[in-house]
Amino acid sequence: MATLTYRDALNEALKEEMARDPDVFLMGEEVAEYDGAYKVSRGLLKAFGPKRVVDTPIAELGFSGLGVGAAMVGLRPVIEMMTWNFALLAIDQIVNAAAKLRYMSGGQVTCPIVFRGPGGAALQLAAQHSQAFESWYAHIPGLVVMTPGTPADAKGLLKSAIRSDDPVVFIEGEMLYNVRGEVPDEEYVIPIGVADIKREGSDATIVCHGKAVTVALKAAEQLAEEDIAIEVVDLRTITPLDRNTILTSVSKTNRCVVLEEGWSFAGVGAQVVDVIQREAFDLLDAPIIRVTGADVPMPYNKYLERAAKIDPAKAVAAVKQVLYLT
Amino acid sequence: MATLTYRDALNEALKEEMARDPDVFLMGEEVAEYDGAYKVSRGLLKAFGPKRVVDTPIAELGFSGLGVGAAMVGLRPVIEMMTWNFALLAIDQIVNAAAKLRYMSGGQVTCPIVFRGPGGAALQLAAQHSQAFESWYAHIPGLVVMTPGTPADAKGLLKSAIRSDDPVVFIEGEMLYNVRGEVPDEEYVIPIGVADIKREGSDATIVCHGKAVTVALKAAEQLAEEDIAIEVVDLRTITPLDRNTILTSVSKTNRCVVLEEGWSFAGVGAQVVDVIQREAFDLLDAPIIRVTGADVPMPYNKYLERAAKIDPAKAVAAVKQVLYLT
Amino acid sequence: MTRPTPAPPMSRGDIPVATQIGCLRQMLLIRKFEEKAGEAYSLGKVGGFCHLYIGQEAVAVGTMAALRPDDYVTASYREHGHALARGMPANVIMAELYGKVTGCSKGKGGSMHLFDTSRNFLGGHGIVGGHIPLATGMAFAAKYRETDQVAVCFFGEAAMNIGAFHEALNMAALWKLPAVFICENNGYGMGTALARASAILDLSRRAYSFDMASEAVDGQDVFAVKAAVDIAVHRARVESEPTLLEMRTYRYVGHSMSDAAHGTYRTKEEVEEYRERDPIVLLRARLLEDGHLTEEGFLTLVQEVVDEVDAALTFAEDSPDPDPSALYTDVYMEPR
Amino acid sequence: MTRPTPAPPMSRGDIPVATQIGCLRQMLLIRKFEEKAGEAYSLGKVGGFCHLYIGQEAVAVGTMAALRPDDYVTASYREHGHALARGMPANVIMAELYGKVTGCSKGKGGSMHLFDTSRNFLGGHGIVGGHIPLATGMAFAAKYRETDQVAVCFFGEAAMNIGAFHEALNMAALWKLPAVFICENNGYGMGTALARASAILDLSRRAYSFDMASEAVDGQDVFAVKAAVDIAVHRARVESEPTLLEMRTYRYVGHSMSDAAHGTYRTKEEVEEYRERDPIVLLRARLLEDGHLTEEGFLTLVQEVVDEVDAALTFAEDSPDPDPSALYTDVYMEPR
Ligand SMILES: Cc1ncc(C[n+]2csc(CCOP(=O)(O)OP(=O)(O)O)c2C)c(N)n1
Ligand SMILES: Cc1ncc(C[n+]2csc(CCOP(=O)(O)OP(=O)(O)O)c2C)c(N)n1
Ligand SMILES: [Mg+2]
Ligand SMILES: [Mg+2]
Repeated sequence: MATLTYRDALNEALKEEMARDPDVFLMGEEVAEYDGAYKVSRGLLKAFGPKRVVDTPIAELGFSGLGVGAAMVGLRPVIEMMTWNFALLAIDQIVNAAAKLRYMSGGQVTCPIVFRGPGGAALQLAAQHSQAFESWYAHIPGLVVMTPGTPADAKGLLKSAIRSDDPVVFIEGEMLYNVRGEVPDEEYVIPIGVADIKREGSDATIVCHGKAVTVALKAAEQLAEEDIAIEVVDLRTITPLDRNTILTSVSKTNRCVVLEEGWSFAGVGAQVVDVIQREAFDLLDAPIIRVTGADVPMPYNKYLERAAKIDPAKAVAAVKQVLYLT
Repeated sequence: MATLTYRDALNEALKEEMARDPDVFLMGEEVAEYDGAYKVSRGLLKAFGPKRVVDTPIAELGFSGLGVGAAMVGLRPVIEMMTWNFALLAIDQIVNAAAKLRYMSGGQVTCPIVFRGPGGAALQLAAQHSQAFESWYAHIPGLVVMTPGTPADAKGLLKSAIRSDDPVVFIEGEMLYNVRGEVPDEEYVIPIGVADIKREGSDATIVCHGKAVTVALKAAEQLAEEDIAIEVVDLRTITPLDRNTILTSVSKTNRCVVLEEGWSFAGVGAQVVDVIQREAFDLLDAPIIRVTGADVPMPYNKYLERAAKIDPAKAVAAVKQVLYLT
Repeated sequence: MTRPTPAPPMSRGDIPVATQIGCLRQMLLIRKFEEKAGEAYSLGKVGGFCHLYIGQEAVAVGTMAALRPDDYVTASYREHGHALARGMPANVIMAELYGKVTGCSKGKGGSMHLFDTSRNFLGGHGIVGGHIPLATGMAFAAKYRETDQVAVCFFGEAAMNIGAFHEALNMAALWKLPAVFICENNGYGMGTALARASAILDLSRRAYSFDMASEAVDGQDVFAVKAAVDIAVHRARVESEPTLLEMRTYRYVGHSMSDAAHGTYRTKEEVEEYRERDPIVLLRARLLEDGHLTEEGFLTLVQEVVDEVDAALTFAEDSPDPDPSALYTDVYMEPR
Repeated sequence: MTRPTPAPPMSRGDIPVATQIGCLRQMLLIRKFEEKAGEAYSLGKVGGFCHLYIGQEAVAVGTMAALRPDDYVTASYREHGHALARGMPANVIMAELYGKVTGCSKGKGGSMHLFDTSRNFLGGHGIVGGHIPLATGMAFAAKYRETDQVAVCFFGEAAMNIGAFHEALNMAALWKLPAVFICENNGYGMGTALARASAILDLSRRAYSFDMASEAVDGQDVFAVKAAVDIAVHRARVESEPTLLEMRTYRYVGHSMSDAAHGTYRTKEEVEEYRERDPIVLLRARLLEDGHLTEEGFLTLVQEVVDEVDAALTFAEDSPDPDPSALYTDVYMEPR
C-alpha cells in the first residue's frame, strides 16, 4: 500500500472519478488555476481542462444552485466549498433544493451532487472561519453526510459520494490534509453508512468522526499505557448512521464516550447518545459522556483556541469518568 | 385576565415594546402596509408609521444583515422572517454576524436583535415551507432561541427577547396564531431560560416546546383518563436550556418522553436526552423515547402530511412505552 | 447595454394561423383551469398555498411557443400556467393540486411543485429566486454536453431583488450560458408594489450589470412575447449568450388564494384598467379582426377547454391518495 | 446612471499642507506596519489568516480624511490599514495580531476582526460581502436617528459578485440611506482576476441597477480618493443618498501570507509595473515637487513611523495573553 496524505487521497479520488465518468466536474472558488485554496484539486485543471474544472466568482449560493441544476439534468457536479463556513450562504440550495427535489417531484428528479470542502477549526482562524456544521446537515432528510478521518477513508468515501445518486455533504478536515496514511493501491470504494472500528478494545467505546478520530486514537494509546482498552468507532458517514456498529461496540464495552469537534447542543454526539440510551439502555454501566468543542465562537488567541478544542487529554478524562476512575 | 390569540399576544408585545422604546423597529416582508403575511403586525404601521414599521424587498440576507448593522450601533431591530424556511438565505448574517460580533470584538459590540416568525409545518405547504430549525439555531453559541407554545408565553417571551441585549431567534407557530389563551392584563415579561410546568404529574414527563406543547397537553389529557399522570415540561427557551426543571421533573417521574415537531437526527430532543441520561442516569426506569416529525421532506398530500407530523396518539403510545404498558 | 436585436420581431402575419389559434386555446385552457383550481381551493379540495396565473397567460404561452421540447423550463410557485403551456395534461396537474397519487409529482409536491421530467419541466419552486441558479445550471449542462438546448427560467419581478438573481446572472453572462431569464413583472410581489421594493422600475436595466442582452416586452401580447423569446432563444441556442426579458404583465387575482384581488394594496379601478389589456381578449379581438376566428369558433374553443378542465377535475376527484407507505419513499434513491 | 458630481474635485492645491503630509505619514505608517506584521507572521508570532494592505494605502487614507469621527466604518478582513487610517493606535492593532489581551478585540478577533467602537470602527469581517448589509444597517440607523452620520463600507471587487452586495445596494438606494460603498478594485480576488469572475469590468456600472450615483476613481492617488469620497459623503450626509465608488488600486503582496506575490496568477512584471504607481511614491514626488517636503523631511517621517511600529511590536510582545477564563466571556451579555 502506498502512503498518501489525506489531501492526495482526495485528489486521487477526484482524478479517478473524473477519468471514469465524463459527467463529473469540479466547480468552486480557486479550484482550477490556483489548484485549490488547499490544493486538493492540484493538477486537475491540467488533466481535465477548464470545462471540467471550473473557477467561480465568489457566489456560494449561485454556484451551489448552478451545481444542483446541472445535477437535475444528469451531470455529476462536485462543488468545492472553500470552507464550510461559507456554505452558510449556500445552505438554501443545499437544504431547500438538493435535499428536497427528489421528494417533491415524486421521485422524478435525481440530484447526484457532492458538496465538499474543509469543515471545523484549523489554526487561529477565529470565529467566522472555525465552525463544524455536520450535525446541521445530518438533521436534514435527503442528504448524506460524510466526514472521513483518514486518507484511506477520504479516498474511498469521496469515490462513493461521487457515484451516489443522492446529494452528499462531504466534510473534510483542513488540519487533516497533511496527515499521511496507507491507501490501497487497487481501486476501491467505501460503502455509505458503514462505520469503522479504528481500534478494538473492551473497556470503553469512543464514538467519533472526522478530525476527532485522530484525537480518539491518541487518547486510546495513552489509555493503553494504563491497561485500559479502548474501542474506537469511527462513524465515517454521519447520515445514514451505522447504529449497528455503535451498538455492538457498546454492548461489548458497556461504557461510552462520544467525541466531536463541534459544539455540544444538538451535536452529532447528542444523536449518538440518544440511540445508545434507547437501544442499549440496560447495557450501559455508566452515563455516556460527551466531549465537544467549547460552546463559544472560536477565539483567535492560540491558547484560548487550544482550550476550546477537543484534545486527547479531554478524551482520556472522559473515559476515566465513564470507568468511574476519577 | 383577557383571552387573546397567540397572534394578538405577539402583536401586543410588539406594540408595548415599540411604545416603550423608540429604538425598537420592525422590519420584514409585508410587515407594514399588508399588516404582516400572518397579520402579527396588524395596526403597527398605523400606530408607529413607516419609519418604524418597514416593508422590505425580498432580500432575507440583506435585510437581516441590515438589522444586525443597525443593532450594532444601538437600535433594537425586530426582523420578521415571513417564515423560518426563508431564513436559510439569511443564516450567514444570523450565525456569522449576529451570534459572533460580541465575541470577536472582545465584548465591544452588542447586538440586540430579534429574528422572529413562524417555524415548522402549517397545512399542506409541502417540503420547502414546512421545516423546524430550532435545533440548528440552538447549536450556535451566541444565540438565544425561544419557541413559545401559548399566547401568554408568546407575549412575555417576545417582550424579553426585544429587551435582551443578546441576539434572539424567536420561532412562532403558524398553526398557533389562532390559538386562544389567557394573557395577564398587567405588564409582564417571562424570564429567558426558564421552562414551565404546563401540567403536573408523577407517572412520566413529556418534555416539549412550541407547537408540541399543545400536542403534549392533549396526550396528557387522554392519558389522565387512564389514570396516568403526565407532567408536561414546556422548555419555552431552547437555549439557554433549563436543565434544572427538566431534571427535577424526571427525578420525580423517572420516565420521560421528548416530543418535538422537527426531524429526529440531532434535534432539540437529542440534547434533552443527552442531558437527562447523563445527569439523571440512575433515576431513569426506562429509556427515554423521542417522538419527532417523520424524517422526510414534508409531503403535500394531507394524509401523508398528517402521518409525518406528531400528534397526541403518537405521544400517548410513547408514554405507554416508557411505562412498559405495551 | 441592451444589444441590437438580430432581427426585427415577426409580425403576427408571419405566424401560422394554427399556431395563433393554438396560443389562444392554451391561454383559455390556463384561464379556465385556474378558475376551477380556485373553486376547488375554496371547497377545500386543494390545500396549501395556491397561486393563480390569471392575467399572465400570454407570458407562458408565448414563451413555450418559442421553445423546443428538449429545452429546460423552470418556474416559481405560480406555475400551473407554465406546466399547461408546456403541454402537461390538465389531468395530472389538477390531480397534483388534489394531492393524488396520479398527480405529476405523485401528490407529494402540490401546487407549488409541479414536475414532469419527460417534458423537461423541472418545477415548480417555492423559494423566491431559488430556481434562478438551478436554471443557470441546466444551461451550464447544455453547454457542457454541447446539446444546443436552452434553459428558460420564469420568475416574478420581486425576485430580482434577491441575491440569487444577481449571482446567477453574473455567471450566466460570464460563462456565456444558453439561458433565457424571463421576469414576469406583474407589478407586485405579494402586497408590495414594484416601486416600494426596487430602486429602479426599468428592470431590464439590471442586465447592464452583467453586459447581458435585455429587453422589456409587452407581456399581454402573446406574439410580442413569442417574438422576443424567439430572438433570445436564438441568441442562446446559436450564440450561447443569455438574455434577460422583462415581461410587463399583471395578475388579476390575489397573490394566493388567501389574498383579496384588490382592496389592500391596489384599487379595484387599477385591476379593472388592466383587465382591458387581458391577453385573451386582445388575441381574440385580433383573430376576429384578421378573419381567422369566428365568434362561434371561439365559443367552441371555450367549450373544449371547459370540458378538458372538467375532465381533469373528475380525474383528480376520482384518483386515489398515495399509499401511506409513500411517506418514506423518494427521500433517497433507496428507502432507508 | 452616474450622476453629475455636485462640485469639481478639489485640486490638491486646496488641501492644507498639513493634511497632505498627514496623509503621507499615514500611508507610510500602514506600509511599515504591514511589513512588520508580515515579518511577525513569518516568525510565527502572528497566526491565522493575515491579509496585508500594501499598495492600497491611498484608498483607506484618502477616505478617512473625508470622514467625521462619528461616521461608521466597516471593512473586510484586509483591514489593518483602515484601522490605522481611522486613528486606532498601532499598538492595539499589533497586539490584536499577536492575540494579546491588550489587542483592540482583546485577542479574540485577530487580524480579520479589528474593532474599536470608540472610533466607530466596526470590523474587520471575514465573510466576503457579509459586512455590506451591516454597513447599510448603520446608515439606516443614522437616518432613523437623524444624526447625519455616514456609513462607509470597504470591500474588494470580488465581493461585488455575491448576493449580499446586490441586496444591500438595492435597499440603500431604495431607502436613500447615507452610505458610501467603496469597492477596492485591486484586480484580484485571491487568485482570480476580475475578468474571470465578473461579466463586466467597469464595476461602477453595477450601480445602474439601483439608480445609484457611482464613479471610478484612481485609487493610487490619495487626493483623488479624498475628492471622490468628499462628494459621496456630502451626498450621503446632506442629500441622504448612497454612492458606489470603484477605487482602482493594486495589491503588491500575496492575497494572504500563504500566497506568493506573483508566479501563479500574475507575473512579476505586472506587479512591478503597478509598483510604478505606488501611492506613497506618487504623493512623495508631488510633495517634493510642490516644495512641501524635503528629502530629509521624508526620512524623518519614515523614521517616526518605523519607531511607532517598533513600539507597537514591543507593546505586543510584552503584553500578556488573555486569561484562560476569557474563553467563556463575551459570548452573551452575561456569562452562562
Ligand atoms: C426567499 C423567499 N422569501 C419570501 C417568500 C414568500 N413569498 C412567496 S411569493 C412572494 C412574492 C413574490 O413576488 P414576485 O417575485 O413578484 O412573483 P409573483 O408572486 O408576483 O408571481 C413572497 C414574498 C418566499 N417564498 N421565498
Ligand atoms: C463568502 C466567502 N467566500 C469565500 C471566502 C474566501 N475568501 C476570502 S478573501 C477572498 C477573495 C476576496 O477578494 P476581494 O473581494 O477582491 O478582496 P481582496 O482580498 O482583493 O481585498 C476569498 C474568496 C470568504 N471569506 N467568504
Ligand atoms: Mg410579481
Ligand atoms: Mg480584490
